Amino acid sequence: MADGSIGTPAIGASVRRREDYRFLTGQGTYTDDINRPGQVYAYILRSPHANARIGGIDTSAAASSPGVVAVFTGKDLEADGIGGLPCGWLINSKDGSPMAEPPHPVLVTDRVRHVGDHIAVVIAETLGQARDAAERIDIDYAVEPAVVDSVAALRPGAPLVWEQAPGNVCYDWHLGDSAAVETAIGKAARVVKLDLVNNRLVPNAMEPRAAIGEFNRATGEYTLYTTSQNPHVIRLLMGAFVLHIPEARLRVVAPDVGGGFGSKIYHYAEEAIVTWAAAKVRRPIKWTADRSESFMSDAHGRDHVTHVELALDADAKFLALKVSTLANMGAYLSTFSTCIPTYLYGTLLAGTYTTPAIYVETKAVFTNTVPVDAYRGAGRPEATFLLERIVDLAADELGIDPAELRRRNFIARDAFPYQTPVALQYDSGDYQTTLDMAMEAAGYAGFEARRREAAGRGKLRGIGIATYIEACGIAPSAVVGSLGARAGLFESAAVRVHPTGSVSILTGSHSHGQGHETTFAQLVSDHLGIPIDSIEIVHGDTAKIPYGMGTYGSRSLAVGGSAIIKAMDKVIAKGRKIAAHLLEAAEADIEFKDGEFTVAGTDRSKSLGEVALTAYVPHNFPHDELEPGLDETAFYDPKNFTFPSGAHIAEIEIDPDTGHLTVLNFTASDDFGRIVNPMIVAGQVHGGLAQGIGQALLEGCVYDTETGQLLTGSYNDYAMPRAADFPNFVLSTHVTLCTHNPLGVKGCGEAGAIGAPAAIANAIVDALKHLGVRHVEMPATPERLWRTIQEHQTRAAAD
Amino acid sequence: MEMKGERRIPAPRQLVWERLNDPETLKGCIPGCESIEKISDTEFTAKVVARVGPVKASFSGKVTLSDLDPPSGYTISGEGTGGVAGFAKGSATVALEEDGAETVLRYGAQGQVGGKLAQIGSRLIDATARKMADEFFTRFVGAMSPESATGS
Amino acid sequence: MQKTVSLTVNGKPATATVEGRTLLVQLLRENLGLTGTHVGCDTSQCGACVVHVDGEAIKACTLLAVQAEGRNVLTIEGVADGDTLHPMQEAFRNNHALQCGFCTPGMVMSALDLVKNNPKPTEKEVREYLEGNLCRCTGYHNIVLAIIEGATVMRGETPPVAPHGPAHGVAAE
Amino acid sequence: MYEFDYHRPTSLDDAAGRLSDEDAKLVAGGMTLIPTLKLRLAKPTQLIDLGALPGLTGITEDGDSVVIGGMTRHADVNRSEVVKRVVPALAAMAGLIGDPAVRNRGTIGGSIANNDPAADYPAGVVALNATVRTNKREIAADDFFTGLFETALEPGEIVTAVRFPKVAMANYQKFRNPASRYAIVGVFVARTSAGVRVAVTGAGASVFRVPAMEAALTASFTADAIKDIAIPDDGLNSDIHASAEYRAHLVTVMARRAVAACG
Repeated sequence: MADGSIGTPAIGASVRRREDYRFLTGQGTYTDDINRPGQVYAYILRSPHANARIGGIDTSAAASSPGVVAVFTGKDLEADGIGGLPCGWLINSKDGSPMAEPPHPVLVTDRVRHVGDHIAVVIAETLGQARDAAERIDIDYAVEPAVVDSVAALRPGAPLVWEQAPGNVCYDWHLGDSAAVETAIGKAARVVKLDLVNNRLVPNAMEPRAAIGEFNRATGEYTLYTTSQNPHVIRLLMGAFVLHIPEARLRVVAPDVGGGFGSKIYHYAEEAIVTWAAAKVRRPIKWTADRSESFMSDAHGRDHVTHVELALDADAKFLALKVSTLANMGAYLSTFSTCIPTYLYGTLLAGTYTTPAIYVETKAVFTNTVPVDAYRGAGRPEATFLLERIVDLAADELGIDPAELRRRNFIARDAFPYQTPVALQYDSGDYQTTLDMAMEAAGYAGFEARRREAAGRGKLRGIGIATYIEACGIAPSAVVGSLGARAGLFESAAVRVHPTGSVSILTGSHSHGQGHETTFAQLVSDHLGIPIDSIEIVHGDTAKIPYGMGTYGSRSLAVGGSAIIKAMDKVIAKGRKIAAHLLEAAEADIEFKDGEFTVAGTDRSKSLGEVALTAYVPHNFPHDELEPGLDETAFYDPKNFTFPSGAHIAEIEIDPDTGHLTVLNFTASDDFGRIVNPMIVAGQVHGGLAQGIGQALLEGCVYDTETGQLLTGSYNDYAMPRAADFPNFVLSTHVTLCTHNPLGVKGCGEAGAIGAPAAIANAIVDALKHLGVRHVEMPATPERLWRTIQEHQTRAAAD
Repeated sequence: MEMKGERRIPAPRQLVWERLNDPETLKGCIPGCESIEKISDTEFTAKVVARVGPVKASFSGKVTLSDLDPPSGYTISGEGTGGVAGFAKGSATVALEEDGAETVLRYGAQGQVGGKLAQIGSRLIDATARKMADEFFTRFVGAMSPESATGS
Repeated sequence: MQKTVSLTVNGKPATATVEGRTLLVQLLRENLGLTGTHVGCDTSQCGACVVHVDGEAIKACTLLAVQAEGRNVLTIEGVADGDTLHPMQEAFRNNHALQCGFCTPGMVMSALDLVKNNPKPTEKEVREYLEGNLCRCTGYHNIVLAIIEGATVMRGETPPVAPHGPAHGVAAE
Repeated sequence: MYEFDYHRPTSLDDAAGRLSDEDAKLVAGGMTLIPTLKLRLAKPTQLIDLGALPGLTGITEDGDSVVIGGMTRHADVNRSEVVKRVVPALAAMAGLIGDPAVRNRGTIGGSIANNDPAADYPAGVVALNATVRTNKREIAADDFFTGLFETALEPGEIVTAVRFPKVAMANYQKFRNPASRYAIVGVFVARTSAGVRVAVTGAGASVFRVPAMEAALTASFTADAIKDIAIPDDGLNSDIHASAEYRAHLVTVMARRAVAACG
């Protein structure tokens, strides 16, 4: 191709994506695009009630409906000894007792616990027939009162979601030094307090979830095609814990996946249903969610209610932070749900600041709602939101510029490694510089003039800063294991050098929009000195990849990329041996650079291709010392998390007549460590910002508090961000290298969603603070803003 | 949601009360009611077809009369399931007050829906419930007009 | 009730036997195997299924297959000229206007519809025109840039260098 | 979707005749009906597609008015040079309905026959004092919209056209539902030879006029003339996006802005 790919600077270049051609021409292969011979269709019958006892399920009419192949209920699964869906993280309460861990059946038998709970599956020749038949299933429900919010669930007499969880409490966890925090608060010059809510969100990847189960009687092998961010994890969880199928007989394929944002990490009931049932009916079974099903069956995100207190001394230095949070778990414990409001949240509460004493307690609560789990940022947006809100509120109360208050409390750039009081050790960072960059780009100094100009037009203008830190590169197994993770979180890679020197990379990191086929190829091109065109990136298939933990928590490059580097180093090491043999030199004298193995100080060299060919055509190989082949596998387990950080600044304008808000400008200055493909990094930031701003202004999952009905169950009511809701984003990056991975990378996938909500919320309060407004909950809808303005104007008039 | 309303009926309270307990009258007043069967003096099964714009859902369920205080009022409740559309329930507390030869009917009604109707159509729940309650009592007043009161 | 529908898809005649309730998007995906047109919602809002019928953008999930009888349908599979991407597709690639790719076919089809009606759209006009197309990955920023660049090339003008610098491209697969 | 019989009649009489089956449904643009069918919230026996009926599309100037065929799409009204000249506010309003792909299918007849409480067209039809033509008669705008999703249309009656008189000044202001894009409140203000009309959609069960504002604007056609006229929130729509109180407030704000935009 004319624009040429050979010789381009591989790392740090905005290489256009290799995957785009297929997506742009309609040739991507998403799960629902796959059709297997003899395929039948599954429809899942779901509960319309939030809490009801099931007296009986009569499937006879459905079973005899036209086209129906089979109808299964929870009893059929029970009869086969099928277990429930596992939770991946054990949390212990303050008193040392383990969390309440109620069962999570694939199909319920005696009770439904949220609208959308799975009751039965109908399998038919066509989807239409399966739906028709499902309407003929007769269920005897005894409807009982439901509880949907965490505060109400803790009230005495609240409906009990699980007998195993008295008071609806899953766990009551804490972290930090309570005594030190209380002492600091006692002697503080000022203590700033705030109650806030982190709104429940529905992830809404544009591709609804889908799954195809297949069973081959001849080989005894199962195959599951699924919309997953981590096919190996699904194979492990579903094979070992649910269906009891040995890994060797279970292949899980996650082909092109249309976005995940966390929601496609978990093992879902539908995957188990189609895999198990495929063996029952001896036909491949396809299930594809409607969007309305996605709303009531994909794990939701956030849903925290928090009280926070920040203690400051007379110089406005932070002395202590105290946080108390209720985290809504929903009706069941999803795969990662329990660690999100604890270890991915409490540990982040130092933020970018030197706060010496921190105490956080989190009570996880069961309710009659869809399970809540990781959604883009997963715990870190919640931590950042409360921290950056309380810092802004403190600045307002103390009459200090919010940027100045942050500057006074930042961890200095020469203070690394920095041990926080909440378990983490930050390896590197430079918070003041990213803030300075953002302030410069946002025209922070000139803001007051713009505020006055807007006021002249009757508009309320505000500017808001949020700085953030996140823990990415999930996760160092040793660290998370000591914290209760039931699995390690390394990554694997295999580098297969083919006989003529082209390379296949088999990676356990799954790409569902992140552009691994391009970024990973850049790494390989750079490291092995070969053209990108001769590099193939293979992912998403347990039959091909050695192992994988998948893509989430901004871990692909930091962990998956590092595994590739490690495997390439093994290839190079072996290549040096082969080259030494070919060049009749000592191995120690062989250098590898730009794709050539060279005898040091000479012009004698062999290319990677020549070495590879020898490896595969080993006519005169010293077999005692060297095996044929050039194919190496490595597993990389990080020593620590990585700590991306940055500063985001939002400038907004509110129309006081309607409460309508316009985002005028959004600036993000981020430190992601080394950047491999700036174009892809910018894209990740854009997407994260849109989701963060969406949370702040538009998105909120609403349940009817009386009936437990999901009221935002479609795009009619769940406000998805649209193009016209945003300005062009202004981005910049500053690099401090990660000190413990070979690439120096930190991760960029979640940053936008972490910084943006607080930046927007701070801008809103800045626009309204002259009215006495201290806080506005998210989403800051027009009516909420209008009401806030009305109430404060009325109050001000009365004073 | 809660709705309140008031109607003046040109008929004596005793007659109004009797009609409020008469299945045939109720059938004529419940919007979309196709059939009503008496199980006891206070319980009926009913089939109701609800049409709201393009939506048409057939509900089967029961109507219950409770808190009977003849001839001053009662609570009328209905709940039904509409298959794939979900379910609906509603109730109205009705109070009758004599005013000369006429009767003043006051009601406080509430309604709930669940399932797909709630998930997809939450913006319309309120207006629809209001319309149904309004229609019920308007039809009831119509059924009590002098000609129909004596003629049925 | 089965009906036979005859239409033109991407310039070629096509015939399929469908039920009255079959949607155009189902005919395209299931009968014709054209899986580039996606279904992202069931309330006709996300725009992943946008195709052109007789030259105009419509949502293929909200048109019955039988209503497409005799019509001329263009899907994402018919946009490129053989192996050569259409300038709008090329602009999407050059500007990194797609990540997971799921909304992309609908975005491209809507973009082409916009340019047909408004050959020189402003940023604001592009953002407003995308009212019926949801993307969860890109934050729309690069999609907007891509559509402006695509429109520029389609007008026969030279676009400014993309913000990501000159294309360090790779050969089309 | 449930299965149904699909018909595409080529004469109005044939189409109307099929409506003797009370479970038959007309489909114009289908932008409301087809999503409803997909969700299985209706089960018509027959779908009668109006798409092949002759004479139902098109925009013609007729003396001092413009006549828009019932099957004319929002996109065509939005782009029509005739509408832009005779009733420019109507062309602008059509450009605010749904999204571009919806405007390429949705029709004026379908929209007003459906009478969604938050649809845009009913406000335009009422404020502009239009006349609805059917296969049987002409119906004045004020008589056409009768309640929540209800109109004066009788069984077997099909909207064939809507006639809009030329208007001196008019403007439509829409406050969108951020999710669905329907009007939370939409106010269409028109100053016609027959007087000032203010029609509100989105706020109530069906489009309604605001006589107090009309009177004030007749006396003085300025935004200030109505700034203190508040409409009662009793009976207005209330949902998770906007309370009745907020909607009532928005009616005044949008009306004021519409008047101001009339210039």
